[in-house]
Amino acid sequence: MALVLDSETALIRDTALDFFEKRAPVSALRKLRDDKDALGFSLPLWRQMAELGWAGFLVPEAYGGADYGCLGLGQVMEAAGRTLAASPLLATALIGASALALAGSEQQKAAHLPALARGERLLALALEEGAHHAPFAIAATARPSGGGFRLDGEKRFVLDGHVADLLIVAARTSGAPGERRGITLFLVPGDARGLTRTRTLMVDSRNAARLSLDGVELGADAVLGPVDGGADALDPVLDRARAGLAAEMLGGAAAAFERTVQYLKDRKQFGVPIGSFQALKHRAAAMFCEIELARSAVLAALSALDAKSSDTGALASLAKAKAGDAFFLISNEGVQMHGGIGMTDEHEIGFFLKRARAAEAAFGDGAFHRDRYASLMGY
Amino acid sequence: MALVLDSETALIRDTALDFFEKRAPVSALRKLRDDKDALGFSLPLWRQMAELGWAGFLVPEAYGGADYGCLGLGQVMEAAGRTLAASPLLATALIGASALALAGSEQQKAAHLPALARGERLLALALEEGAHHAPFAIAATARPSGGGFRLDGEKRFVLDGHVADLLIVAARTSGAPGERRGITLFLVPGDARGLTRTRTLMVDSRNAARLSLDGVELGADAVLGPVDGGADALDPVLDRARAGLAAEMLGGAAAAFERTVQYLKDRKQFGVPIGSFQALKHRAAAMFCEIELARSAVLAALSALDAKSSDTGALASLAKAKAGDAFFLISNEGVQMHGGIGMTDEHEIGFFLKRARAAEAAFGDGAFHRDRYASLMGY
Amino acid sequence: MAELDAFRAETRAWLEANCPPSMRTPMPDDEIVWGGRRARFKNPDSKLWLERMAARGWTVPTWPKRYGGGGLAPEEARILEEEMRRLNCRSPLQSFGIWMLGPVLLEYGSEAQKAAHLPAIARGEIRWCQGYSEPEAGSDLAGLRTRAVPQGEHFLVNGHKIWTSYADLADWIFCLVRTDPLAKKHEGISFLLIDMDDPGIRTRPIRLISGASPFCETFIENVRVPLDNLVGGLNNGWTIAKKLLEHERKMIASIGERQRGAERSLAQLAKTYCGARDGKVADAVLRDQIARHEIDQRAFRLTQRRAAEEAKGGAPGPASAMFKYYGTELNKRKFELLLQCLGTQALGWEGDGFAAEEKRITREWLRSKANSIEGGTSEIQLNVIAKRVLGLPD
Amino acid sequence: MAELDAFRAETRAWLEANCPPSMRTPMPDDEIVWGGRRARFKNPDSKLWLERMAARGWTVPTWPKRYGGGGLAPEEARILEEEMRRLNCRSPLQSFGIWMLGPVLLEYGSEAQKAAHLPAIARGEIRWCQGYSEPEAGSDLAGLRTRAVPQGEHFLVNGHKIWTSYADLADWIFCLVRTDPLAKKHEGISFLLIDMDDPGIRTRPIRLISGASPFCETFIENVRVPLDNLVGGLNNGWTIAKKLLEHERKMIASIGERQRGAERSLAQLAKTYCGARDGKVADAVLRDQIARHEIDQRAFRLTQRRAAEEAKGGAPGPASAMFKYYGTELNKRKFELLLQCLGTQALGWEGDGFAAEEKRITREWLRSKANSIEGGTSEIQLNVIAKRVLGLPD
Repeated sequence: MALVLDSETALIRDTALDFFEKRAPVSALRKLRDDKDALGFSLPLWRQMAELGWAGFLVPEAYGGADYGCLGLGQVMEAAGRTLAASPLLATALIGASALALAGSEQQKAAHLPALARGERLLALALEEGAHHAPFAIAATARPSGGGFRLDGEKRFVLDGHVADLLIVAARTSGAPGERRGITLFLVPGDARGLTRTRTLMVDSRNAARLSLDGVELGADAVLGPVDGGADALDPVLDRARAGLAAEMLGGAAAAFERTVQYLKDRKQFGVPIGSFQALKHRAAAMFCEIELARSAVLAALSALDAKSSDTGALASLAKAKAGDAFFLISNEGVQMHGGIGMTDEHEIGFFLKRARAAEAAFGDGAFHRDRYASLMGY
Repeated sequence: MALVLDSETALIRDTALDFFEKRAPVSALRKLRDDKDALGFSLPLWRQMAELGWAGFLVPEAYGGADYGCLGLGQVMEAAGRTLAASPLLATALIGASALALAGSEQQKAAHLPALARGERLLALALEEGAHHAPFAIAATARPSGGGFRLDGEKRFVLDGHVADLLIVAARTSGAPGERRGITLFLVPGDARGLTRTRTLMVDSRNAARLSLDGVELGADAVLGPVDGGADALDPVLDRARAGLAAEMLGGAAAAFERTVQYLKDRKQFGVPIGSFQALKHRAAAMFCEIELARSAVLAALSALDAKSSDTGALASLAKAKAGDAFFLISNEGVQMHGGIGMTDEHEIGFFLKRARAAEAAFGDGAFHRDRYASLMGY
Repeated sequence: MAELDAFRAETRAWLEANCPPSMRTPMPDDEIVWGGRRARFKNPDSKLWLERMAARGWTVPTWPKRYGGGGLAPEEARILEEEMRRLNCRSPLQSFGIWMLGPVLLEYGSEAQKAAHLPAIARGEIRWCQGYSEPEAGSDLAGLRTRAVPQGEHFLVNGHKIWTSYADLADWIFCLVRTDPLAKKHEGISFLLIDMDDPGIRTRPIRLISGASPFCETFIENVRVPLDNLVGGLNNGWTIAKKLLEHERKMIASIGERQRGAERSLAQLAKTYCGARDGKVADAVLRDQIARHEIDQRAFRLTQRRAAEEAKGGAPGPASAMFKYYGTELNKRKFELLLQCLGTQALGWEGDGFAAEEKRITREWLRSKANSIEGGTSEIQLNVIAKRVLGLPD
Repeated sequence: MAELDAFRAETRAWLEANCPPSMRTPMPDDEIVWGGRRARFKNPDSKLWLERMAARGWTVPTWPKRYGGGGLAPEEARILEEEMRRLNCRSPLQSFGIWMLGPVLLEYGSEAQKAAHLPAIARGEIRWCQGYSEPEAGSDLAGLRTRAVPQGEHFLVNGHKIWTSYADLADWIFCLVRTDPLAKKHEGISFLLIDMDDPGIRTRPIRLISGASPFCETFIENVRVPLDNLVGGLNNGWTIAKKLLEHERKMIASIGERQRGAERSLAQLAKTYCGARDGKVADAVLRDQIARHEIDQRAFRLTQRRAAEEAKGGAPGPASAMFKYYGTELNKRKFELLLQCLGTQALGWEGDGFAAEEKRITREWLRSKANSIEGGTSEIQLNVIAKRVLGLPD
């Protein structure tokens, strides 16, 4: 398990850092928000990212991808997190590609992965139905219909759901909500009949949508992975999502921290930089420690995913929990230490505070992952 | 509900502050410890306290007490807490007197309360059987035998149990451990046949004992309160114990805080008093807030007990939880801020750290009282 | 005692006779009466209620009658408050004039200043705002740079104030200005009253991370202010400023206390959004956190009550720093817990998909982050406690 | 690579042939070998094992052979470590001479000093202790007052050291002393080696809140120390002191890591003392706190590993302050959780009624409170991070 980047991955990181700093700074997210951009991200920018290979980082070479792995994609996501860049990295490059690559049939892979890797197909995972991440609390139904299935139900918090060309929908083919067994994944075209998509405007100015499935008819070939075994198919996909999102959150925390430390050096009150006040120094030092711990946890989780290590699940939960703690602490302390100016919409530090909360809620918050970690550790 | 002391109670407080400061400073506890004193407290001092009326503060006037109430006794206990004074205040004056006065028959009251108020009879409540406060987890049994009962079982953490003249023992006359119903209280003489008492040496240098009841035969008149209804009888007694102990803990926290603030002013490093360092200042200011909140909670609980207010239970839990939080924080910060010298047995600040933990465990720790508070508030 | 009982009976009778029924219902934010030249009354009863109360001097019950007050003793004022609460009477008038400027003028103002300004505040005719902070003078308030230069019968004032709440709706501003740039920074400050009906004054609303806000920036450019508008003497403004800050702290400390009729408790929301079992919040960890918060909040309220009982209505002292600090931190914690309960339903900004209650919580969560900054940061409050309460050295 | 493989094979074979079986079992505290003139070996195999390892220079594998070391390259030393772990070999010798003084002498000592002291350390013949802190110089270490006055061929030393671990068992002490009382405080300090076999040196053990301890006070009265015992030049002691402090921090940082075979985990103890349900800790709140702690601890260990990988075995830098700070705070938290689990069973001091494991936990809980004080307080570590890592201004 590598905790230090090899030179090739370090190069990817440097490229990504430069890319997002120049082409997608925080002001770009503000502009998308203020323009009420219909997509919620820049499609041309996504094409550029695809050209750099990032869209296909988890796509096997046979399907036109770079197959570079999670550690590499994690570096890109961390860099994106530093500028709060909105893009399909999470929903498409990480989750969508993983679901297809890990659970898809030959035919499904051939049909979608090459376009995905070219940045020409957007995906979204429609999983959640309640206010909290609960991968087995699926009430949406998929009933046999003709030779295929008929889907009914409601989905919330579907990242990129309003623009995805292809949705991966978790629905119940048997069992009751809360049961692990009986969930099946389906590939649903974005323009399927009976599917209504409503974009929700989120506090972090990112994308999410509500889906309403009202008798959506699908063929048997729409099933992704085993019937009734969708939860097993989702497990590794969700762990990738958690680790990747943790990397993004680490980037956000690190950037917010650097901005705050810089402000402590620049801002003068009582004739001295406020960073000379010991109480603030000690709090800054404590934040530094949290960043360092979160970074180790994220690197360990990403490496474990690539190594297919047996404790991938625990490490993914570790990473999401620690990155969440760090981002929460630092985004809050960041606003407090910036004082009044940090409370203004004009300043950028508040964007980090908002993103921290939204990212925390996605794919399990700290409480969810502590519970999961304890279970995986046998207590 | 009084949150400010009336002049009479303020006088009691002042008398008690002076008494404990002069006659039972922390060095007295150290001496009891180092001498391996068999009692664990000074009996002559207890007689003096009785002469001041404190032993009988919760004893009705008809039985020779002062019937002054919980707010008054709380002031004495807070003062005792400031010097970590070991005495039968909690086991006898608060718990023993309350149990007899609230649940005792005329005969039982007449037999014991006058001697108790004179400081000539020591009591102890034998309740706990496990490592955590659990008033209904009673496995000790009381089976009918002759015209009375035969008691078998084990009791732990019996405060003053090794020297008490009279023990109040909770045993099960019906039901199963964990059930509220089926517990009965018994008055057991300290020299009863079949009763073995073993003193345990505790980290806070206070008293506690283990009891072994091996076929202890009692008459029917040994029952205190209703058969099977011991839990109901104990409820108000335990709430008094919690509020009174909270007052003691508040005293300990306040004294540890004052010592620490004084040390911050006196101790010089880097050519200045360490109390001029902002990080320590902020932590001291935060501790001040916790003391103030704990004080309000304790006063509210003691007043509610005297007023027989309907939310006495919630306020007792509030007081115990807040006093526990404050004492924990301050005793730990106290040692840390005293630095190396605070770690030595020679210095007194460590005695507060030890007492804080022992008091926390008695009659429910913070987790217990948060759970209880939530239940009482309906969530 | 008998006199007070009589006062209570009389007060109750008057309120029952004079408080319009619609003024006995919970007050929506947009019906709060702030007064001022441009005051509008969404509900006509609000105007009636204001006029009736002002006529008795009960918009400012303890102020002297000659300045438009009620002339009540503290015990009488408490009885009035209790009786109003009993009937659910709305507050007839809120303003920074009542809370902040009034007490200062009563203590430091000249007879002419009192006569000129206090009755107008009591009747809600003039709305005041506060010009303290500046972009470079936040926690270091005394570092302010707005200059007031005496020129004949006037000061010429130039400067840039920030965080002036409702400056865009106010008629006058009470300001800290620098009148002696050479003196030590606390000694060259004066307290000045400025009529904002002057083309040299311009305000710009500030958008917060929570959205629109009452805060403004206020630009003062070559505004001439009569020398008579100086309160408390030249270069004596810092004494007044400190007093006012204590009043402000006390105000902000109870920021989490505003209870709206419709608001559901943390525990109720937790049951709704995270499930209940046997009548308890199903998630034991969340339940423990809620209990911890509610215990702290209750102990905090008890402490506010105890402080009031101890002070018997006296002015707030350095301990007000504790209330400002603890109260605002508690409020922030409450909203973090609310967000944890609501999960993704607390992540909406506007539009469909989120209930009004959910969106309100999201906005207030963000707004709560300013609590520990405005009116003196938590860090400043801790400094005050350490120095003035605990006596720790500089 | 092939060379390293050969080294590994050879090492493994030698260890298997030479490490006595009783030296392959977990080491009880009272069998730890510290060496010294008065060393006693409870287990005779310990002596044999020390002699065999010392003969190969493997008590100090990376030191040069001419000073009694093994002359190994870092990769070889790591292999030796791995192979010893594989066989569960005990450490043959522990000492402050190896961990602290040795590296300093190698960097700053004269040839004569190296020859005189390093081999004796390597063979465990001389046991060293560290004389840094003084009653008035704790966090402000440079405020030390122990004086060393040159008189002919000697320094005359007078002073009072505190927190000298195992001073009562040591043969020599390495000391910080003030040699120029007029210089700025960091510039008048020297690093001196003192033979404790002198009637002017007296030690007194310090009893801690946790009971007996290895710490002592050391009184130095009119002790004559040869000028040759000065290391690193006159008034140059602070440079050495800072280096040593970084080594010490690193040592203390992993204080919670010592895993004894018999120790049960937090979760196991929680299940025992608070109950289990469906294989989980029954108390969900406690379980969450344990998970929070274990997550932090694992992330901390990963960070230690990452730092080691990044530094490739280089000397510890200012980031060692983070490990000292976080590691010791974690350890304190662990014991608080343990106490919470054990309830009243963690409140015993001695005698009956409490299991040995319970009493050990109680004592270690109290002992853990010193972790964030010894070797530089948590506050000092945070200062170091703020200044030297983050570059925040003084």
